Amino acid sequence: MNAPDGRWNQQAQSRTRRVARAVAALGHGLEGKHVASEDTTKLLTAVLEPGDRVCLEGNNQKQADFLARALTQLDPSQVHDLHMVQSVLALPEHLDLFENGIASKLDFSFSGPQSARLAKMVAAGQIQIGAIHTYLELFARYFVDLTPRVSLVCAQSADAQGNLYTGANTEDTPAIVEATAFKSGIVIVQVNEMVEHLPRVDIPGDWVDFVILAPKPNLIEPLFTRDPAQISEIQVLMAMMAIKGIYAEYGVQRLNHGIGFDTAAIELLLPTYAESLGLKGKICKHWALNPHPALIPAIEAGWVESVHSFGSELGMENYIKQRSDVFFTGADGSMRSNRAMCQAAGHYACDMFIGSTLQIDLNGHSSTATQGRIAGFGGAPNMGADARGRRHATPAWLKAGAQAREGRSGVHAMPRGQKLVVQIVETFREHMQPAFVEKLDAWALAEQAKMEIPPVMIYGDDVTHILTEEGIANLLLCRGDEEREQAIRGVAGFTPVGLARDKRMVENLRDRGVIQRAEDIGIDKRDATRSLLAARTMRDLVRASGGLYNPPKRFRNW
Amino acid sequence: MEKLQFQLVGDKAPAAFIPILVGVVGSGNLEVMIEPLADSPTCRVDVITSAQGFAPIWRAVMQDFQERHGLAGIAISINDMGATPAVVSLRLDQAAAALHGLTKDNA
Amino acid sequence: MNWEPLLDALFDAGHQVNCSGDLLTGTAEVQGRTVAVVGTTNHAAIGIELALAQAGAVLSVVRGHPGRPIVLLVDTQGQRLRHRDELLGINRYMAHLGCCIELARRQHHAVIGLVYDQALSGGFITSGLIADACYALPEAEIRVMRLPAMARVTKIDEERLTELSKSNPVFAPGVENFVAMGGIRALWRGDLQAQLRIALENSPIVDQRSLDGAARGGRKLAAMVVERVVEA
Amino acid sequence: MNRSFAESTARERVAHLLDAKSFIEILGPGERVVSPHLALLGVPSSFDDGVVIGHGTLNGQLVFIAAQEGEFMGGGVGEVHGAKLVGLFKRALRDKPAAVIVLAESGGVRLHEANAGLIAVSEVMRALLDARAQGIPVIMLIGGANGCFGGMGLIARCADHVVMSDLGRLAMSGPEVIESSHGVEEYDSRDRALVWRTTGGKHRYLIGDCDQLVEDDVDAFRHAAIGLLGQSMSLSLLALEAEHDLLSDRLTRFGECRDALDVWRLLGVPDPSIVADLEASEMFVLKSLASGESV
Repeated sequence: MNAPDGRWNQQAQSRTRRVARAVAALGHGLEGKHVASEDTTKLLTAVLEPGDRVCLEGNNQKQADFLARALTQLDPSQVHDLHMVQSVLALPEHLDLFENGIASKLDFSFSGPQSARLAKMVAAGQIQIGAIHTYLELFARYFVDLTPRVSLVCAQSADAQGNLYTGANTEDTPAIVEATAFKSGIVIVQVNEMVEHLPRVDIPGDWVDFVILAPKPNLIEPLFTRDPAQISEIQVLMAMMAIKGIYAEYGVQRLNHGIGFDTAAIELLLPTYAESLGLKGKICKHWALNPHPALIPAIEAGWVESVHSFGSELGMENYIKQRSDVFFTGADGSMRSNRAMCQAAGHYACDMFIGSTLQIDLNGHSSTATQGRIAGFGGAPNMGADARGRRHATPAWLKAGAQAREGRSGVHAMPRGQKLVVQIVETFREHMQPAFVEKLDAWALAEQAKMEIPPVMIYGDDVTHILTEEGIANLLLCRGDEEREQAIRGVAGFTPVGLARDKRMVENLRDRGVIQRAEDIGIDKRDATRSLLAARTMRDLVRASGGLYNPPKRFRNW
Repeated sequence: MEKLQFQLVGDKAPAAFIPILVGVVGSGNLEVMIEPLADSPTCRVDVITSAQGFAPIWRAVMQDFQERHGLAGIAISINDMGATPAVVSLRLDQAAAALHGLTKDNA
Repeated sequence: MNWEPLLDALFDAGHQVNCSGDLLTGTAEVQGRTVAVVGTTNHAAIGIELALAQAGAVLSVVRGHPGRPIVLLVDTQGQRLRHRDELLGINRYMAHLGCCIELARRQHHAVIGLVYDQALSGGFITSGLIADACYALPEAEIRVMRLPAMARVTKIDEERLTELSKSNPVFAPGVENFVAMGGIRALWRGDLQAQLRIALENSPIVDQRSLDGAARGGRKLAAMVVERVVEA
Repeated sequence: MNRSFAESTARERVAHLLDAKSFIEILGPGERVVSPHLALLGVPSSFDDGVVIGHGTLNGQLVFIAAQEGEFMGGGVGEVHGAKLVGLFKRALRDKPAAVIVLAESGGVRLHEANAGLIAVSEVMRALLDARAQGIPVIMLIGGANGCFGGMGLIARCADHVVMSDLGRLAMSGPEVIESSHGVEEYDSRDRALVWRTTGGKHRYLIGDCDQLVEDDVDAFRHAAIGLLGQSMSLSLLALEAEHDLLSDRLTRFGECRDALDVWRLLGVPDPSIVADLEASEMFVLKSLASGESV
């Protein structure tokens, strides 16, 4: 040792001690890196220390569910005050940890199904939240000041050396393991199978310390499957307006779509409506997108050149394998997704993001935060934000930038592009909840949960267009807050916000093309029927894929 | 459930016609029936809706419809199961189109 | 009421009815005339086997004893709620039972239904309700769904349902409601034997229930709508 | 693109199933013969109470037709709805059409008027059988998204002919009801593949509960119905004894089966696992392989 007092390698020494404790505790139960599943608690107790920063792989889709359950079984008198860092809180176990006194602090990105319980536990003082991040932000902090001491991850298969195959849903695993393994941390993985030869190596074995064969395959959610049968005529209309009024207008070639029926409708109109407008080859060639089943007809019709994905989608495995020109796949043929890389791609290399939201205020700030829930936003803020570090030019980016700068002087006179950030919403959601509000619920939630800033998903100054069934508001063309407000009111329909519009000013904005109605861009609303969809059912998607897409059973109504 | 009625002035009275029905009373949907209302200078609208407290929005939606179509001598009857204004407007336009014999075939 | 005392009260001249599992079959004497008895007991769940057995009993009466009246004794919790029954087509088995009873009627067998204990939803349709006329004991229970469950499914307050059920027989459980709507021709009180005799003698060939419902004020529209459709 | 039967409304189905512009509605929406009970419960009614009835021509022949609207109260049968169906069958006795065609889409009895609905279902059944007794064929077409369940499932199997699409379902109790009664192990209602292979058109076709399987296309249903016009099946003792034997035999052969795949295998289908993804037109071959119960 070069430093006799251990001053410069305490982490490495700690790591050595922890591994030694594990070896002692497991005895013959440890074969190489392989730990029997029934020894999981023993292993975790041996390697964890109170106050450790722990990353429990909880992703958007796949979950290290066996390790999550095992972690909740530990004795809180031995293991307590863990600081959990993980992108998604999806399982009840993720919160049980805090209830059981095993963990106390949390840094995360998204809590979807657990958002209501999380809010209650925060209010009761059971959880101390560090911050709610975007995905990219949280991954970045893994490499700065939130580096895990111990990571509990999941993979499809492992070999005897601990090499891992993460399968199509690689998701967060590389980012987590890299941060942990290269900062003297310990990586423990649950796998669905032990094999002699992996199809490919996604994580090298010498980054992995312990491998556990889980009794059941890890949980995985088909989050991105939208049944075309549920797409409404209104959504078809809005998709037509998006394609003709925005995609064609800017020549958008590289883009990301949020999850939802609105965007699924757009994907399903590409080979039909967009084709009839002669747009093939002119829009939508390159995507940062999960393998949405709704994109199959467009891919089959030759619209799509490339798709890089955050994660995979259940049932799409064979289809992806057979379309390796489009998707990123390994030599073995299966998809390699990577959430961190795709988030970066979506942020820097895409010209447009389009997605839905729950509330938009008069400045165009939008949020899906509602009172009584602490949900976070996952990746949407990375996708739905202008990449101010961007320097490469494309026609769509330049045109948006030029519109924003036209007639402006001083610092705004410098030629520069801008990302198109489109919010697509119906003016009323179900149960007549207005999508346009004077004040976002996010303010009340911030106060309730004592947050430093209101949880805004997409900031108004990043939003370039708001598209509703009433029309498209192009905020790039607005000059001044008042115009911006009236442009938003002018597409807010019969919501109180919309009814309070200044009619004369809205008509002025319409004359200037700041607001465009369907008829202004040559769309007859009566043409907006479901028959325009390239697939109207899940079955149609299977047919379009030539039988390669195999939807999960809950989507099979035939 | 709430019952609403509006009388909207218009000047375009259609020739005699048999009642027109579009839409169905399903969740988030509605049915709209248009019938002749002999010698009336107005468009009378009767709404039965499962939702409560949206009278001002219904009024605005109907006024907007009437601004576009200016109908007289007709009665519009609506049974609604919580349709959004977007869907209501769409059904009204579909019914009006059928009235004008302009129905597009929704293949 | 248990099926044994019931049979004693209905047929004091004697009966030869067997109970096998939940199925009742056999014969009895009414004023010197033999009638066939087919029914269920133990609040039977009508599964495919039971529906088929009832149908078989009805068919053998039609085949072997032309004109012999049939008394259907009803005590059922409804159709059996099992995946296997659905897989094998329970609706077809139950419909078959209904068709066999219809055949009997067409072949001039009087068919009388009697709800002596419980008649719930689907199980009742192709048994008692398809008879020429169906009767019930006052203590019997007929229902599609209890109000708390109905409140959950329809998302209407249970209190509201309870309140409305006092003046409207259309949805709440109860034999009286079914009488008011014409589904049950009458309740049998007192001398069951005499009432069975009268019922057999006056068994209607034509479905009179909507007329009964209108006359009794419990189902005011059905008969009128039928009439309007026919005459339109 | 075809005209999806499942996606069409009841009115659209009728309009496109019959010869163009031949449909004449009875008690149309303008007559406002609506449920008197729904308003009391605070629920909007529908001007046709969820069923369109009338007459028209099919391939030039007079037919009576009824179509249930599955979106309105799940196609549930209430007092007026049921009476319209009864009236149609009674009127058929007088006018002797070439068929009464029922486009069934219903969860069964409408709970909001449960007692009236239950009685009405049995009245419809009797009226239907009266029409059949007069030699008027009754044809059931089942292809709506809500399926044909409960009392309507019983009524459907009282008809002469049943035609289904593979999106259609025909059964008694809904999977949710069975699941809530006996647990998810008994019947997982969220497993749609399971639900469809238990109740869907393909299973009903292979096992013999529907005579024809068609694509989800109004025109396909139209052609199937045309082929069945004037074909009345007698309801004699002989016919019912044959039905009885068939159902007894089914119980013996398939009584131990736990899944439709087991049934199909026993029926002689070589690879049951691929059946779900076959098109309706490809099912005919399998059906002919399925020995035993062919109708």
